[in-house]
Amino acid sequence: MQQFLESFLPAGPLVVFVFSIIPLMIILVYALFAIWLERKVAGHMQDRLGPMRTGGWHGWAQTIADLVKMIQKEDIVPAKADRFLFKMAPFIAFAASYAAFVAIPFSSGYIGSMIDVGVFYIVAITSLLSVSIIMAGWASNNKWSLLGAMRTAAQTVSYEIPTVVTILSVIIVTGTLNLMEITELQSGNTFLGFLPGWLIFHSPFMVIAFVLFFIATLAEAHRVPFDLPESESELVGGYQTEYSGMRWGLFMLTEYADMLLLSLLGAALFFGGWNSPFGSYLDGPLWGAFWMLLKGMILVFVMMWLRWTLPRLRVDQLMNLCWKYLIPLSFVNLVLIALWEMIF
Amino acid sequence: MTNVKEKGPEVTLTPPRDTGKGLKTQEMVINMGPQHPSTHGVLRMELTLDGEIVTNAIPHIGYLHRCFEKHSEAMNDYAKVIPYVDRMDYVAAMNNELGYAIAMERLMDIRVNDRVEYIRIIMSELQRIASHLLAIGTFGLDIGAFTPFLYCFIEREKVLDIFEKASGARLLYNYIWIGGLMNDVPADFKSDTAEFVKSFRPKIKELNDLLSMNKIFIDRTANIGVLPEKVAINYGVSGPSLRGSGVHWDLRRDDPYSIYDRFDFDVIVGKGEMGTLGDCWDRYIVRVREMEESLKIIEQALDQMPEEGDVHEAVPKKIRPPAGEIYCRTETPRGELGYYIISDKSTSPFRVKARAPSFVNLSVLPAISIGAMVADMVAIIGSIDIVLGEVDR
Amino acid sequence: MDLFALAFYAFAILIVGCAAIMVFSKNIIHSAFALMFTLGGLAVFYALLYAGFVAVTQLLVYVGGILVLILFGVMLTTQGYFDKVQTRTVNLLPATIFAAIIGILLIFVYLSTDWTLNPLEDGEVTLTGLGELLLTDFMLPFQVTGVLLLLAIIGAVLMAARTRPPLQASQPAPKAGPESQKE
Amino acid sequence: MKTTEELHQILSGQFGEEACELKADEKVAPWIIVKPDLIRDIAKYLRDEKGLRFDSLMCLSGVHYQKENELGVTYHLYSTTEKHKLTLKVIMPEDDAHLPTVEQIWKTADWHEREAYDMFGIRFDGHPDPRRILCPDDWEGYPLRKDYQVQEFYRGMKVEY
Repeated sequence: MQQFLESFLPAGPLVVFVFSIIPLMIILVYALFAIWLERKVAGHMQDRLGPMRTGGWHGWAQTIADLVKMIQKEDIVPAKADRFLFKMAPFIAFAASYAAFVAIPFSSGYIGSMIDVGVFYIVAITSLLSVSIIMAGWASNNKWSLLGAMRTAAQTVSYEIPTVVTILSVIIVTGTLNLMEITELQSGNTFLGFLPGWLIFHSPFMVIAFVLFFIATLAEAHRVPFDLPESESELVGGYQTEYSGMRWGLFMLTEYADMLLLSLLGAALFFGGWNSPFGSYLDGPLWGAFWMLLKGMILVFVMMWLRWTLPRLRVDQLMNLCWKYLIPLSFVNLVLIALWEMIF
Repeated sequence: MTNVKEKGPEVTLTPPRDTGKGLKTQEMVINMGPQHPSTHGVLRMELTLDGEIVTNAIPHIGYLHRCFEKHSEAMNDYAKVIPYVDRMDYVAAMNNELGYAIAMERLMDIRVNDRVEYIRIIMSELQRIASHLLAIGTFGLDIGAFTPFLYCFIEREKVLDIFEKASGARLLYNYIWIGGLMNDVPADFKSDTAEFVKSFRPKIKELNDLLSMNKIFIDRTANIGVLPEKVAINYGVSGPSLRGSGVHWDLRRDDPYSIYDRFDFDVIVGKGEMGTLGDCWDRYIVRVREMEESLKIIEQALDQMPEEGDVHEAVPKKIRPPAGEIYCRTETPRGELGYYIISDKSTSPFRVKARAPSFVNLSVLPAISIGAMVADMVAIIGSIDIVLGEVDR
Repeated sequence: MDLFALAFYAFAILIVGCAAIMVFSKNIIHSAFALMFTLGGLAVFYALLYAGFVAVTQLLVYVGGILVLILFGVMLTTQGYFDKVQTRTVNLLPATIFAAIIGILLIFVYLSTDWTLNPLEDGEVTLTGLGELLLTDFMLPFQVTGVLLLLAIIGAVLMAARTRPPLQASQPAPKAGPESQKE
Repeated sequence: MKTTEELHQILSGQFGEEACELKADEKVAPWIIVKPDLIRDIAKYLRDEKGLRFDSLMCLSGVHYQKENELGVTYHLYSTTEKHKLTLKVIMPEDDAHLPTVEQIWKTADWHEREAYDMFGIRFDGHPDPRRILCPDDWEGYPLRKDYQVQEFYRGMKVEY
């Protein structure tokens, strides 16, 4: 793809620029789609229709209309807020989320950067998100926001551990941190004769690892049942309480981008990334992008499904779940996977 | 009380608390409400927090106060009080009307015919279901489960449709009059109600599967906000909140009014199945199971209801009760609704006092919420099921 | 000027600027957030030097871990949650002397270093070598560090764990809070 | 089960004839009028005495008898174990309306007494938190008194719309 771009663009910064905004385009289009999808999913799960009018067919333009409304809204900053930090926080949040996409292999022909520590990088850069949320919560000068920020910090720091440990189990099997290489390793045509060579089919412990990973990423993305930082019924909106208009919109965008990021990460780690589920059939860079995004969207859908089904945990239960169950389990699972690797 | 001056969140600093081990902590005072999604209206809780743990909770009420009692005295007609009564517990207006009508009928010694009685019972039991559905749905919402809320509302809509056909209104009906009803039920009332009863039973099971037996939901509500039996009685707590503490007490059975003695139903009490007796889950499940009992009553009433009867038969032309006073209590979905009415032989009441169940139930909140977390506060308020229209009257 | 140089100078300005804000800001929270940018910028420098692993570690440990800790510390220990958290200059004389010594040292190092630039080697995977070294030659220090950190965690938990004074449910109705007394 | 007449006999035996007065001639239900100073002792006795056990205060209402220039408090009691009801009344002069609180006996009285204070200006001695409950703390007057006049301005806002 780089060659393709370079064939009609002068090499140098412009190519880099075009290259680097591809994920942004994907995120923005996806966010519009995902917010609409979330409403439709919620609607149909709740025995109603969701948006139906804006734009005609199933209210497809509802998010766009909301976006236009949000841009027009007054940008309110609380009188006693720390104006500078308050205004900056949403941008840092989005920047952190966006920067992480650089290591995601969208297809066999496109990855933002072939850094050899890809997975590790994603984990590190998303930790910026918690800093930005603390910033938002503190700068809002609102006690509910501050409580939300505290919760976020505790939650993100804790749930990073099981995430990293489950990712480690993938790394033990593949022996690399580069997501592109991890994905390529899963392109072996079949496993057991009929299953694709995805890592989730590698051993039973990989299934457990995926489940643990998924739970931990739910918490990292602040989705129900772990959406304590926002928890609109307790903390009003947590760190988002004082935000309105496009700044709030950026937080929303970050949340959805985060969902996609972690889903794509899950897809790349466990479900073969851009590999076709039918061996070499329907394979290739463009089909790869399709498969990758499809797998990501399926995981995003599961997250939505959970959101509209489950209640929310309490903050101490959240910590219990992490420290008493997820972390020990993921370590044990890691050891078992290592043993499996040694034996087979 | 409220600070009208425009300024940021008030900073209330309490002196650092010495925990005895050298670490000093400071408590934070936070206002939960009057604008807060989980206070079910305009309740303001002044919470003192140690981290996320509530060390003190003071409810401040009155944001919705419109002094219905003063209005009643100024109405110059006992019948004109009924719309005001509707607006107390606005999600269970039928029960409020029923209580007031019965109190006035006892004061004036009016007897109504059987058809009126049966329609009243069916209406108030349907209203109880609608009200419990709202309570359950919003309780789920407080815990973070959004979908059960809408499931409950779908069912509630069906009840409101029945009410709309009969009275023309969906929320505040002015349907039960002193000595009768506003008008007779429409011809398809019986079939509509029977159909609702039939379709609703499976929905309760669905609700139980989705919410009541959900592991996270149980974790969030069991052992939270435990209200012991003795405390509950001493505070005068009533209704499902009292029965959740294991007290076999239901005015429909223990102090029967109207024709409740003709029906066969169980009084549901909490058993402490998921945790301590009298916790939030017990209060919640009492409501769920009570809906089934209400269905039983409705079914029996539909069977026994006489086809003939003039609903205006006993409605007095001019309401002028003899001098005297009465305290009459009925069981609304929230508990014991008492009317203390003093008549001085004129056409307007000398004094109408409503002993609102939510008002009394809410007063127990500080006693059971200390030591809980902020998220538990939401659960406790939700499980007490208050309607601020009734708390503030 | 190629892209690398551009990035280098942009981030150099960011780092120095944020470091200055960190030192001179009166608001300690601003200082903490400025520190975040300084640390993050350093991570970019590492990345520009093809030290990907170090860069990411810098981000994860300093920005994601230590900075959050600092923020927590500052926010939770100051008097009141929303008072402007001010810093003031104390110990002027010792600080000046100390800074002067460090400054002289740095200038000395700068002047005495033989500044020969090695060309960057692109694309070399450092990770495998790093891992192997940690598990062979540096096994003992690596493990000792781990044990030390574990001890530190346990110690911190012990210090932080405190028994709360028992809060009893169903105690008599609480008195009016400070806010209502004020009215 | 005890009727009001029987209860009156018990009470007058315990506290003396002059402490309580039976009113049985009015319509619907009879009641007992008790002396304001004694209400707390009587309430405690009614709650704790074997065979009485009025463990539940159903309702506590203030009443303004304008013609007599008197303020009253009505207690509706109920016993969940003995299943009997009792109505107690306390009558006080309008200009000096205060009586002991029963908050420590029935917690129900806590908010109800605050409400009676808020609406009628009846003071309950010994109440732990004697604030207004429904009206703002700096509201003027007692709304449910028959001669109540709404204040014109409240904190610069016009009250009458």
